[in-house]
Amino acid sequence: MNTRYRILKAEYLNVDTFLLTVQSELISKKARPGQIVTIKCGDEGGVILRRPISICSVDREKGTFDIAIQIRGKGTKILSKFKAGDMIDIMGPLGQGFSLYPKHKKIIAIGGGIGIFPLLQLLKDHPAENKKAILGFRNKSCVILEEEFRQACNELFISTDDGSYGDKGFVTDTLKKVMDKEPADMLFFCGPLPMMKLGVEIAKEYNTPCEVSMEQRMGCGIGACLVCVCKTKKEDDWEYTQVCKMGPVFSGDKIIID
Amino acid sequence: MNTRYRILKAEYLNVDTFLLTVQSELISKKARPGQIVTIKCGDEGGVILRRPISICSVDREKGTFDIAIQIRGKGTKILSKFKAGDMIDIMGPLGQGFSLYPKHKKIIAIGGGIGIFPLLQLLKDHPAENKKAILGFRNKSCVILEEEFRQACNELFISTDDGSYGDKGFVTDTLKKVMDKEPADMLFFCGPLPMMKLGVEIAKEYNTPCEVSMEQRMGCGIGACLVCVCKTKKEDDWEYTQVCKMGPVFSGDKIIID
Amino acid sequence: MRENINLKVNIGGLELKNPVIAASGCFGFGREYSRFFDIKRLGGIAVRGLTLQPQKGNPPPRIAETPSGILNSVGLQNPGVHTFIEKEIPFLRKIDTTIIANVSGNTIEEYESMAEILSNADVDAIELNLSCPNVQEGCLRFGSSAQKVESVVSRVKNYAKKPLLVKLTPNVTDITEIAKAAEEAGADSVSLINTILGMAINAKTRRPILGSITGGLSGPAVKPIALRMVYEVSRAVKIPVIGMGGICNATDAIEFLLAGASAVMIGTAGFANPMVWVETIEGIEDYMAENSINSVTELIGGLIV
Amino acid sequence: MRENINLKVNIGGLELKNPVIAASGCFGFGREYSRFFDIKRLGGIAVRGLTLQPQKGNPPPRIAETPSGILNSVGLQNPGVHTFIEKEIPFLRKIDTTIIANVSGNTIEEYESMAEILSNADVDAIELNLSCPNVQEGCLRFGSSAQKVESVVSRVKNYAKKPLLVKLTPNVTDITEIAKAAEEAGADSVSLINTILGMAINAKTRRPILGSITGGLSGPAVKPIALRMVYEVSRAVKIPVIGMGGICNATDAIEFLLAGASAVMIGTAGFANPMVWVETIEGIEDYMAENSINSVTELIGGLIV
Ligand SMILES: Cc1cc2nc3c(=O)[nH]c(=O)nc-3n(C[C@H](O)[C@H](O)[C@H](O)COP(=O)(O)OP(=O)(O)OC[C@H]3O[C@@H](n4cnc5c(N)ncnc54)[C@H](O)[C@@H]3O)c2cc1C
Ligand SMILES: Cc1cc2nc3c(=O)[nH]c(=O)nc-3n(C[C@H](O)[C@H](O)[C@H](O)COP(=O)(O)OP(=O)(O)OC[C@H]3O[C@@H](n4cnc5c(N)ncnc54)[C@H](O)[C@@H]3O)c2cc1C
Ligand SMILES: Cc1cc2nc3c(=O)[nH]c(=O)nc-3n(C[C@H](O)[C@H](O)[C@H](O)COP(=O)(O)O)c2cc1C
Ligand SMILES: Cc1cc2nc3c(=O)[nH]c(=O)nc-3n(C[C@H](O)[C@H](O)[C@H](O)COP(=O)(O)O)c2cc1C
Ligand code: FES
Ligand code: FES
Repeated sequence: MNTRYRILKAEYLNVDTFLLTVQSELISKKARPGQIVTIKCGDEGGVILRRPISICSVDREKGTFDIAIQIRGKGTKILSKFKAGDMIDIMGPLGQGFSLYPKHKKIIAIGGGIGIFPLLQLLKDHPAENKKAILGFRNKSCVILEEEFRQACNELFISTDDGSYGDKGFVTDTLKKVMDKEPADMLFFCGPLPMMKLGVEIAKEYNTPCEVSMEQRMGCGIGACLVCVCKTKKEDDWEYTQVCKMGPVFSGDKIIID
Repeated sequence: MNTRYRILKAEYLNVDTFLLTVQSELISKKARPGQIVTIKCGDEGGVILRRPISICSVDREKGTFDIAIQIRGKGTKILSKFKAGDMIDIMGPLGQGFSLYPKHKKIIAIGGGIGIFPLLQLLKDHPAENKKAILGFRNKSCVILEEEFRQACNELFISTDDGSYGDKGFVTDTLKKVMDKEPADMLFFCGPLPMMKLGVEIAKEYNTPCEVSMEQRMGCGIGACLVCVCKTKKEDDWEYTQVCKMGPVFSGDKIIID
Repeated sequence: MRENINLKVNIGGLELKNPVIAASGCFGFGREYSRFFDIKRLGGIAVRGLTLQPQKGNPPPRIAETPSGILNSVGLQNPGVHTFIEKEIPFLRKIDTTIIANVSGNTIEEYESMAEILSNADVDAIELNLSCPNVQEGCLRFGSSAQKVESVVSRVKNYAKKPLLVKLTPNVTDITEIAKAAEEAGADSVSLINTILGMAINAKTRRPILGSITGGLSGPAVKPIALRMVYEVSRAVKIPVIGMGGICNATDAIEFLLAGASAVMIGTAGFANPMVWVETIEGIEDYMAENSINSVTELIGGLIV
Repeated sequence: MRENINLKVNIGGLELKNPVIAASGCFGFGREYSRFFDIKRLGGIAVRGLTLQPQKGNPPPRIAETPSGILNSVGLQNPGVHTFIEKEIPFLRKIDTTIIANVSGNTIEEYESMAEILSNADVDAIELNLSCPNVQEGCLRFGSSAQKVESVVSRVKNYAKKPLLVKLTPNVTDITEIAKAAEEAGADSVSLINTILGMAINAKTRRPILGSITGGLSGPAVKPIALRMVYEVSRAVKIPVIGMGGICNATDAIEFLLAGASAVMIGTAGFANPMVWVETIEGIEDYMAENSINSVTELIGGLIV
């Protein structure tokens, strides 16, 4: 099994987030929006776990895909040093992506921070007629991929926590306003847990189905080790389910965020 | 305390040995032949010990020094990836170098493998009138720095284990022949332990003083932790002495190689 | 596979085609990794830790990365031994490799039941996990005193009609005592080490990283400890020893064989490199070829001291 | 040093100007590192392990590198307690920091003698090493049973007229029992962890890397284990705990404080970075400033669970 691919482009989107374009026929062809890859950080041995990263967009013709990574800790720091031309060790595509049902005509993708990344290809691929995106960032300097999102949807709303760009406030506030004006028939959430928890509640309020993309620390990344679990409903009980294999995308009906 | 220096040049001497030219006023001015530096291999954390490496030559005017490193294991592999322009973390100069006494008029420096490196600056700096070098290598493709050594001494003998270049056989054989022809009044050895053990015996036979440069796995590199010891004589007993601080160069009279 | 190179080992009556086994808990029931490589290459598979009843496991996060290691606190999430037999054995049995059922109990009776149930099921061996640090009750407590090990093993032995491996915890003062107790009680082999109890803290949030505060350390960080324990135990008992803890490649595996292990298990390293098991088998072959060794058994305990 | 930030800690009667101490065996008697930084910045120095008589130590190699760690087998090479007093104290006393004499004995009587001798010498505290794994006889054996710890400590206590630290070995089934025994016997504080017994093998030569086959593991690899033990012990005893094991920077040190340590020791990390002690002190100050913490004592045991 080959997991080594060439990086074609490496560029910073802002001070701590960079984008890698990677050549892979296989991954670009097979990847569905919302699926992830896991990336090895180095060979020196100190950092042993792969990092889970969402597939941000794919170019199926060129056989390439993009991932956007924010530097958080040791592993992403090492990844930030990769340059165009380097080989990188990537496994994927893994997990379950978003549902792209033709019956959904009006969708809204709601993302916060690094949660915006998987939404880009979702918007590109989704067959709906009316696609809106609501993206939240900490402040103006964190706003990235705006143009790409604008092109991928019919209407783009941006908000920042401090109001330095777009609306001031949370994406969930914007969501309510947008839904009040023109209800969607499917919502997609990806971002911090409190945002997604609120999102699922709002979806319920508006009686609209939704999907959320969960985050969890991972080991194997393929479903074997059971370290990456989240709570999901199971008949009248609940169980722990692997985010890497059965997710990261879960139906709002199924997930338990507590 | 600053330990970060810039690499000015990085080049391979042969397939597994490379030379780094490093800018450091301090180290190049203070370094005495036979002294060492210790080099940090990386920041990922898997490889935590510094690697002891001999100072191979110094340019006191330009404020630079050279080290030659053979790739052996993890650490030297990491070091081999450094390029000109990179910063490298080096502590030194450390330890005791060779004795450069004006009373010694005829010297021979005998080195094998990576043991040849500290002998280059020794030959350059030693005040003797007649300086010979006997260098041993595995085979022809291992022969490196020949021109530099030739320039630093009056006469250079090279031998290879398989006879593919220079004489066939061990440097100690060559040494005996050279001593028989024209005895030296000081011998300097650096190389594999069996070679140095034999060297010390030969020096004794010829009633000639000698110094040897010892190798040992190191921790702190400055004398504090006592992990890098070798046996030395102490009155009518012996003791373990730090190679990093009291060596790596020891008098043939003092060292016990068993 | 090279000709003239014999990788077969016998672990207390259990024949393995090669000495490389997937460690329990890291390989699920084999399904997932079978997408990545031909898992019949393996000497054996120790399946995810089983309990008599299904278990939900511990709250997440269940993993933390530490220098050259990981902490996990899965807490034995599993569908229970019955569902395993019904749903997983049929898949596993299609694969030509040795199946080792890893079991944990809260009481000696539970261990006995599982041994009996599995003796009548289609598995090749039973590995008693007396050592999982991730559950409050039960197995860590059994594994940390020679006396308790002796009593669990000897009672289980009455029901186990398959080779019985006893997995030892490293969280003890003297692991050789525990190993000797297992041997005396009738264990066919011992496997070691399970994970070492550890903890990780996030200094920013001032909270433990793991949902259950502490977890079990595995991966390269523990290798020197595991190697020492395998060395000690293999000199203290006559039954075969299966070594594990931080093995990442053939060189590591060979070190364990030299220290006295008759086979090795690999877990954590598979997370970074799903090909690690196959590469290890091939690397051992290469080493044997280079050193003119015909049978891997020649390496076992071959350390020159 | 920043204003308004109080780094002082009290370790069972021993006042330290800050909680960062150089760990025993890694810092010699201070002379070497004093060339690299102003060692009076340190909260304290635990000197190289002393014995009653001079000791030659173990045969080399005495160090092996392991993933994120090292094994050492120095074997207590030291000039003996008398030479220490005569030759090293005069140098150390010129430095304005706390001096902790680390001592190991082969018999209880030796521990008693050294405690008496050092109580009359110019050191600030005595650290009983009951836990060094690198000598055949003696201290590991004392440290691995609660009963023996109790008896050594209570007898030494009769002679020790300075704060008495008891250093614990991690090579035990339950470190809290040992810590409680030390507390009951009169220890003023406990320090942990000493190194974990391990081993390294060279697969090529088929020989152990260390001259004495096994050695003690330290460095980042052991941090999760050390952190867990500090957490457990600090909840089990009332006397202060000094934490160590793999600390490489201020974040690591803060994790130990949060887990319950009142001070920390740093050893191995100094090999890679001789500025580690100073950088850790400064980093703790920065963290306190960022989090509006005035006294470092507010961090001790501050883990939110
Ligand atoms: C399904 C999924 C999709 C993701 N997609 C993206 C993406 O497209 N772009 C992006 O920048 N980030 C993404 N992340 C988050 C990313 O995985 C973490 O930021 C990253 O693992 C942090 O690694 P580190 O080495 O920088 O941090 P460290 O703190 O050094 O990591 C230590 C360990 O914790 C894990 N960890 C730390 N934070 C997280 C986290 N938030 N989620 C999961 N594991 C974590 C690491 O993987 C590693 O195992 C995603 C996470 C998940 C679970
Ligand atoms: C005084 C002295 C001077 C040296 N000068 C040079 C030189 O100029 N050029 C050069 O190429 N090499 C030199 N060496 C040898 C060099 O230090 C080792 O080859 C190097 O440390 C191997 O590191 P590694 O990571 O490649 O090997 P690994 O096997 O991965 O190293 C593991 C550990 O063992 C230690 N180690 C392994 N081999 C040796 C060895 N032969 N000596 C000491 N420690 C060792 C490493 O430092 C490390 O701590 C010198 C050694 C000493 C002691
Ligand atoms: C995520 C995870 C789950 C584990 N679950 C079990 C288990 O259920 N039963 C068991 O005996 N050991 C279990 N272990 C321990 C491993 O089988 C093995 O003993 C240990 O991880 C050391 O080997 P390694 O370093 O190769 O992973 C688990 C380890 C990990 C990392
Ligand atoms: C080379 C070396 C020598 C040591 N010598 C002693 C000693 O003499 N006495 C002692 O109590 N601990 C000794 N230790 C243990 C350390 O003091 C410390 O407990 C251990 O290394 C863990 O901390 P660290 O990871 O920061 O090094 C030694 C450790 C090393 C690495
Ligand atoms: S990471 Fe192993 S099951 Fe998800
Ligand atoms: S390496 Fe520490 S004394 Fe030499």
